[in-house]
Amino acid sequence: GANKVGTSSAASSSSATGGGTPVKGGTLKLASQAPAAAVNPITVSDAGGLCMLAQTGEFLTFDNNMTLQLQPMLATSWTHSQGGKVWTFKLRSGVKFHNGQPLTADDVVYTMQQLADPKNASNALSTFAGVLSPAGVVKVDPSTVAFHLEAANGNFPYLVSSDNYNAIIVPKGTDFGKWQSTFIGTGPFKLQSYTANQSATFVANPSYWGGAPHLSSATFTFYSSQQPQILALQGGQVDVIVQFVPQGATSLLNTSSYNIIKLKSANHRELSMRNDQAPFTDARVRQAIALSLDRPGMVKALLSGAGSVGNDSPFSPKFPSTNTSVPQRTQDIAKAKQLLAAAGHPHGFSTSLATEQYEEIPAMATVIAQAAKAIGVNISLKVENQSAYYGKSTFGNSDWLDATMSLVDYGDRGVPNVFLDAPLLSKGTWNAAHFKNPTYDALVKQYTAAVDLQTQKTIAGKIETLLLSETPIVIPYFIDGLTATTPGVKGVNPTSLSAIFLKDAYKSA
Amino acid sequence: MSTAEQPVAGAPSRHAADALTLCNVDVSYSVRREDQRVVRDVSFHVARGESFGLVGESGCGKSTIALAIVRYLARNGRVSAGTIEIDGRDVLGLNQTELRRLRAEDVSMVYQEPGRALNPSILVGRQVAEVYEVAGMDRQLAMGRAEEMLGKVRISDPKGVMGRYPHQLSGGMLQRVVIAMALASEPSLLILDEPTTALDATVEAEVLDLITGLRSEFNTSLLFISHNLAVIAKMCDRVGVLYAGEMVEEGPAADVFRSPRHPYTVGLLRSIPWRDPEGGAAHGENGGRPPLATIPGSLPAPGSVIEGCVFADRCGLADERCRTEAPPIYEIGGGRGSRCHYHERAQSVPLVAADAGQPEPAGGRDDRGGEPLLRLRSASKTFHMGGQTVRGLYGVDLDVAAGETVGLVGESGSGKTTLARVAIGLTGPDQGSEVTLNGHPVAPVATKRSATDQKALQIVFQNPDSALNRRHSVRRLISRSLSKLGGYSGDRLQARLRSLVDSVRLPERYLPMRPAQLSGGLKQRVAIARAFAGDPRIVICDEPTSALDVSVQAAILNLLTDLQRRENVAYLFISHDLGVVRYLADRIVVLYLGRVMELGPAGAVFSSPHHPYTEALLSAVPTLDDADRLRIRLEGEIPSAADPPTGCPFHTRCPRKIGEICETTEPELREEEPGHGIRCHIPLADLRRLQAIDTGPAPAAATSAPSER
Amino acid sequence: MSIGAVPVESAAAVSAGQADLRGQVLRDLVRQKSFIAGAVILGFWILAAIFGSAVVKDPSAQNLLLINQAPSGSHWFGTDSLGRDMFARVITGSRDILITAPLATLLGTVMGTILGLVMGYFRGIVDDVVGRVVEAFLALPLVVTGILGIVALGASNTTLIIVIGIVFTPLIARTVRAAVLLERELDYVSAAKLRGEGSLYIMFAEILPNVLAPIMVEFTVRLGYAVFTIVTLSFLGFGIPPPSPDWGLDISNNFPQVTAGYWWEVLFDALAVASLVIGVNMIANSIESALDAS
Amino acid sequence: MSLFILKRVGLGLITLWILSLIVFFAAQVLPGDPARAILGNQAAPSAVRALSHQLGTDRSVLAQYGTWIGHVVTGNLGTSYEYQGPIGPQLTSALGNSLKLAALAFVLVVPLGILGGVVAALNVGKPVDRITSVVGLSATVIPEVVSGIVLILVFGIWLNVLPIQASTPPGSGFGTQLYHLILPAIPLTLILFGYIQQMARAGTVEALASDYARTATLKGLPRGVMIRRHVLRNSLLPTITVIASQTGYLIGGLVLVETLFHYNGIGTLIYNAANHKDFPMLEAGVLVIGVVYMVATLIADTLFSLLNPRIRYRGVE
Ligand SMILES: Nc1ncnc2c1ncn2[C@@H]1O[C@H](COP(=O)(O)OP(=O)(O)OP(=O)(O)O)[C@@H](O)[C@H]1O
Ligand SMILES: Nc1ncnc2c1ncn2[C@@H]1O[C@H](COP(=O)(O)OP(=O)(O)OP(=O)(O)O)[C@@H](O)[C@H]1O
Ligand SMILES: [Mg+2]
Ligand SMILES: [Mg+2]
Repeated sequence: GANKVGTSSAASSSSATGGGTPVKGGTLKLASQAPAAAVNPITVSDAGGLCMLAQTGEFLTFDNNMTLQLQPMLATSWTHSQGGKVWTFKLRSGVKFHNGQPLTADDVVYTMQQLADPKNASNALSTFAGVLSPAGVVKVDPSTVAFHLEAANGNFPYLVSSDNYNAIIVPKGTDFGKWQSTFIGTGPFKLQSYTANQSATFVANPSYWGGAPHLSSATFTFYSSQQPQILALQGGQVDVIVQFVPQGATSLLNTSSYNIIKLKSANHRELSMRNDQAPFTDARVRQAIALSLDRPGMVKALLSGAGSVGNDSPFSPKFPSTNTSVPQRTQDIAKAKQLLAAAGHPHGFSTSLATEQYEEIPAMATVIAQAAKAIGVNISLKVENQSAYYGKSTFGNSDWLDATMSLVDYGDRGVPNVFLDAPLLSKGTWNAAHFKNPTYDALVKQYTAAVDLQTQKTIAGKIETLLLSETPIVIPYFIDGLTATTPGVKGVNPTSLSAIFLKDAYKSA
Repeated sequence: MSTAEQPVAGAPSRHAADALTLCNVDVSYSVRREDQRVVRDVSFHVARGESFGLVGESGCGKSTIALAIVRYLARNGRVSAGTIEIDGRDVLGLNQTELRRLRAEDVSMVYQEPGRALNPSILVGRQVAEVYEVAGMDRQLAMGRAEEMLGKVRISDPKGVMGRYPHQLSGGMLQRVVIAMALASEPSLLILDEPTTALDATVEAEVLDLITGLRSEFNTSLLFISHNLAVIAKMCDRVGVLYAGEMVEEGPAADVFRSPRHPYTVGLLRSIPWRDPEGGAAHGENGGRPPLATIPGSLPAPGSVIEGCVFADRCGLADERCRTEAPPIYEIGGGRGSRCHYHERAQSVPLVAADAGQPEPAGGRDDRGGEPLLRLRSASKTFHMGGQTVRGLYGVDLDVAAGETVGLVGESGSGKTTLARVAIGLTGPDQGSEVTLNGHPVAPVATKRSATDQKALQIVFQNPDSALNRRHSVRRLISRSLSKLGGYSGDRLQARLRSLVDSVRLPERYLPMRPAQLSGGLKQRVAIARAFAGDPRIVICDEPTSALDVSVQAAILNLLTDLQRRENVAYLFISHDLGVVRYLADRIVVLYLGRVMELGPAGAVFSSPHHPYTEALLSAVPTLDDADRLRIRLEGEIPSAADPPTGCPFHTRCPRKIGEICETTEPELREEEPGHGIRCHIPLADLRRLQAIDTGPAPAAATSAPSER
Repeated sequence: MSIGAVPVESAAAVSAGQADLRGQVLRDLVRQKSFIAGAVILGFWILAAIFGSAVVKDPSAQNLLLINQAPSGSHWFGTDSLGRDMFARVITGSRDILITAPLATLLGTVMGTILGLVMGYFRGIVDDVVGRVVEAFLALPLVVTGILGIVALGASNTTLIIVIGIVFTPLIARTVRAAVLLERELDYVSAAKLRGEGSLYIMFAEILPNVLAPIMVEFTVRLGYAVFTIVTLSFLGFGIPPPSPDWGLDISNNFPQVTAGYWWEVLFDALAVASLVIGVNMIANSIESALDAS
Repeated sequence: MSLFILKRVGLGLITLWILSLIVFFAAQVLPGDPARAILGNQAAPSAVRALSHQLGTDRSVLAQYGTWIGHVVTGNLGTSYEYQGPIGPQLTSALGNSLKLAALAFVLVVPLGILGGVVAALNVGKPVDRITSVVGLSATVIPEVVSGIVLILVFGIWLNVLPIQASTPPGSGFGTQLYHLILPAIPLTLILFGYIQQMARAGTVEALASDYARTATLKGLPRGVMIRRHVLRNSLLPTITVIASQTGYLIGGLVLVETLFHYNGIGTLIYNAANHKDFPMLEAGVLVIGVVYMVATLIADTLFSLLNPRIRYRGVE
């Protein structure tokens, strides 16, 4: 379904996606978050790094966030069998890597096996764990690859799409540690230069399978924070900010001098309450907390409006499977107080909330604390540096997972699977809420295996309802993915994950 | 002197011929927004070609007057009344340009620390030449003239000196440079503010000779400021005695010093320990020393308002009139004036020496002459400094017996302090040095010595400001020593404290005060009390009075002799002032470059035959009544201890050098008479003969002016 | 006929009387305009910290409907991105800093003094070794100390005190050492050795009282820098955790809003910081010159 | 002289070594590990383990330090854990940026500070003196955050005449870079101004009160000549030391200005390295600052003794 949720205004949407005659040549200057580490396809986990991967690398499928469609990329078509346990991808022919070598099934098998190998420090493991093991990647013929999954997965094509940003296809035998010196992929642009922490320049790949791009080159300047990117855009030093967050970007959001591409995203914050610790053992207490929040107010104040309210489940408006018929939870102080009283806390109680120093989260924490105060709950805050907060990210070694209340960030994903699993399954590795509910676990299993959208939607509705009544976690809002360009820039195709695809981009005169 | 007929009383008449005239000058400093008058109603004049001396104790306003004359008072100071004229020009009325011209042409000034008077980062030559450049000469020419001028101040290598920085020159050399600079403009008036106070006696003598010589050559009038009466007597035609900012007596120098007419002048003269250089021992061999006269009390605080005579509080003659009616300057003929109602009786002012008290019989504790209490054998100390080795002390043997006073003399840097610190264990000596106390060897470092040894040997330091912890009260300072050294505590400590402060004549009311609230003399008394807290057997006194004024010095010396008599303590008394040593010491040790040059009973050392170095030291000391004594002058600088001369260390400056041998072989310390040793190649008989003649070839630079013109 | 039976000089300072030196310093101090000005500023912030919350609105009260409001009659200094009253936040924002800054300075001063005394008094190998370490700490950038301390100990006022104490220690040690090097050459130290005093006594009872003046000056000067440092660390995200109103933290949080034109969200905090450091600094200078004068 | 320098260099090396130890052991208390920093906070434990092994961060701390110091003595700063590449280029570029900023600040502040100090000294006690001193001292204690923000507001936003970010696009010319560095340099200038001004003032006051200044005046030299030739020469010597000792501070303290004005300097580099527990990078950054600090002090001392005849021949500090 191509239901288009994407853009903030018709004007920006049309100008961004095209219309008008493309101008040939020219250099597009983009501001991007600096890659936080080496650009190694296997280990990249940050916005800057994944944006780099997407410049020269391509995926089997492309999750077009502008249109919310899953499109073919290196795979031209895909089919499933055994109820979603086996997925078979047909590869595009005539695709050449930047070193001239043609793309074959061997390359895909090599890439995917490396990504799925637990022996490697692969970031894709967070997606592939329990889904795909190296042995499951099988070459069918030189242009066909089959994936034998460990469990049925209806969303698998998304897992090898641009959503799984590590999954760019590289030539067989590539040493991932050294990839950063060549950036060899199959994409419309080739590496000209990459200087860590400074800049990267890519030039058009004339022998691109989809035809050469309009631009002759694209230069990314790296920034360590958002503010200078905004200044650079305002100062005319760059044409595009690949991605920015609303916090601190009021000056961009409040003017019409720039095109702002707003993409619905699953990027959200989760407030977990220890379901196994008093007073949050009682669902009414958890509901009371959730009811105390003024969600539209939060979206306005914390996100400058660039987001949508959440309904305490990870089903973001972005996902096609989201069941929008489930009623939205709204602020209700009276009801919250009533619930508290019923749960034996007529005068409220005191507790503490641990969270991280990241984007708007500290401010969000104070908003939550302030809201809780209105229902008599006194929350003391502990705001920590990220590495201190996450600790070892395992139970007993992490404030995030161990605190009575914790507030954490979840980046965007192509499908809700990870959000449904890790933080909420009884055995979930990030189950900061310590939520254990067999019904929920079963529903998630069904959802994951469902291959058709309608089934997915039905099950999603059940999950959403269950989460609303249990309220193990609170998800007050989803944050839009934001990209800013000067008015002359057309055809850029950003993703809510902070990648940007420039194949169709050009600068009009 | 031709100036004798100048009127002095009241406002001096203006004489066109006068180089300087001060008329009823008041100077005040504003301190914490209050005006403190530190110079009051001072009038005097300096005639052309005349040398006028200004003498007085520390703080009496000498420098203030000098600076007022050149209009260089501190920011908070101002001439609040009176007029000052140089060459008939009113200094106070000049505008900036005129003032600059006056300074450039008519008046120059030399002050105490030559090292600080020169810019440390500019070559000496440039600084001298600058004087000529100010006069409009071009640089080339100025440099030439500067070199010439340096020659005139008898710098042997003017060219070399021109190319040096001040820190590369010795104090004596620097003062010559400063004098050269001062005289380069051929000023009509030269102000010298304690020009030799910072110099060694030997160097001082030379510089004074030089000034005398140049003065006649340049026909400059001198205003010579000093606290040293003898120096003034030697240098000046007329003298003014300042007390608390007032000129109390004025007149021809010889007359004033011979028959002073103000009780203050009388008191000052009486407190000088040694006035007769050749007059043999000032005291009997075994008898007590006659106590020195002192002036009781101390200077009024600066700025205090005094109704009557400023000196009344301290004057033995003062009566009601003195306390209520300020005396005018009484003209007393012979060009003299005195600000004393009773100037005729001035010399009858009673002698105050109560410190000495009634001479107590020495008692049975007198065990002089026995086994030496303190014994140093081949004591050496080598300092290592920035890759250089400095021989501070070299093979010194020294004994101090119970109850005796051993005087240690020598020029600056000769190792006196080092010797003291080695003996007491503050400086660890070189390997092979031996320190024996009471017959047993002691550890080289004080902190490792036994409590008894620590008690037995104590020290009075030169500078009480440094020696007394300024944050501790007098009570704490003394009682801590009493408990640590004397082992006292509780009531016994309190009792002993009272008797101790009483014995150093320190009134108990000072006990709660901090050192900063005490005068120099009182501070030194506290230091002495502290040294005596543990009933020491030997007390080392390292120049204990050199920072004090003569009148205070006298009181301290009296106290020390008194204590010695009562406690039978031995002193190792260090001083560069031969007068003081002469007054106190039974035996004398003369140090030069860390070596003992001569050693023996005081009488023997002070009279010939003695070492040529001792001879030079003695003759360098100016005294009040030796105007025509022939002097031995030392040539050149004291060699650096880091690079001592070969052979006899003294040969580079020795006026009696006999030849090769002096340069190659270091002489032994020959014991020529029992207990009297001399380190010299010249046989004793020859020395005796040479020094008896006393008119021998005037060695080195004589007192006459240099011939060059 | 002897007058002046006790021939002793009277106390030198007659006009100053027996007046205590400390009294003089104090009098000099209050006579200085800059001291008065500094004291007024500091006093204001102390009062604001203690009583401010009783006078102004609740500094933590949010109003998500009234965010980023420019200064107006109801919100003199405007509101921040959560609709909190900036005036209330500025007035009460000195609370933590006024506790942490003096304590941190005190910690640094005590440690620095001990270290400086030991280095200066023993010299030689002790001085060399400790001196190298001190030098190394001096070369250590503030960020590093800050991040190491705060990340290791967790963000809290105690951590801030410890971190700043550590940063100040070598600086103060250096000053104290220099003063001690001068003092130890004075003869009263020799005199103490000669009566068998131990090193501890000499350092703390003899030398320490004499180097108190520079230590005191150093303390007041450092106090200003403690404020400086706390604000800096807060800005870098190592400061006091929210939600307590704190100037540095507010500046840090609201700084990104500046380009959007919400200047009031940082300007007043910045000016408050400036006034406090200047006030403390004026006091420090007055103390220094009063001590110099005596 | 050369012995003196040699000795100082030796001592400096020891200090640097101690510095490296401090950083190393202090860094051990940092939570998290490099692998997690690379893979993200929510990375799979197995991936973290694998990467740790690959990076060598799973070895004992002493082994890590050993490897690192082994490299350093051979002149190799090592490999960044985070960027898995050589540290050299990043360090050089960051240091270069910082030095540019510091240099501009110095160029602005040194003449201003000296002028301010000398003018104040020549008017001791007068309003000019009091005002410059109060201004200077206040400027010194105002945190860069505060002055920076005010500058940004006034010049960057209200007047909109100066850029408020220091970074320029790659390949910008000297003029552009300079233009962008003006605003960031001012807070640094303000902070240093007080130091230098006070030092120059104190030195000049002292020199003016000196006996040699009196000698010069009494020679009849015009005041201007006296001040130029006799006073300034001596009074500005101690100022040189202050200036140099502040270089160390400048380089180390830049992080704030860098953050405020978004500049990729050494401060930011260290900050990031510490945040990512990139120990070789952190060490390199800190050491490079240590080296700058020490070189600056050494230059100052050497200059001081070269200009000061009194100690030129002694060679002790
Ligand atoms: N700048 C000043 N401010 C206040 N008082 C001063 C100042 N200079 C000198 N005095 C005081 O004026 C008095 C006279 O000082 P002056 O230096 O003239 O004495 P002096 O006779 O030269 O002493 P000395 O022999 O110690 O050099 C002293 O009491 C001194 O303390
Ligand atoms: N701590 C030291 N380090 C290096 N050299 C020293 C030290 N103390 C003394 N000296 C040198 O030792 C020599 C003797 O010095 P000492 O202080 O004993 O002389 P002094 O006779 O007491 O002189 P003064 O009359 O000036 O007090 C001098 O050359 C001096 O420079
Ligand atoms: Mg004087
Ligand atoms: Mg001495």
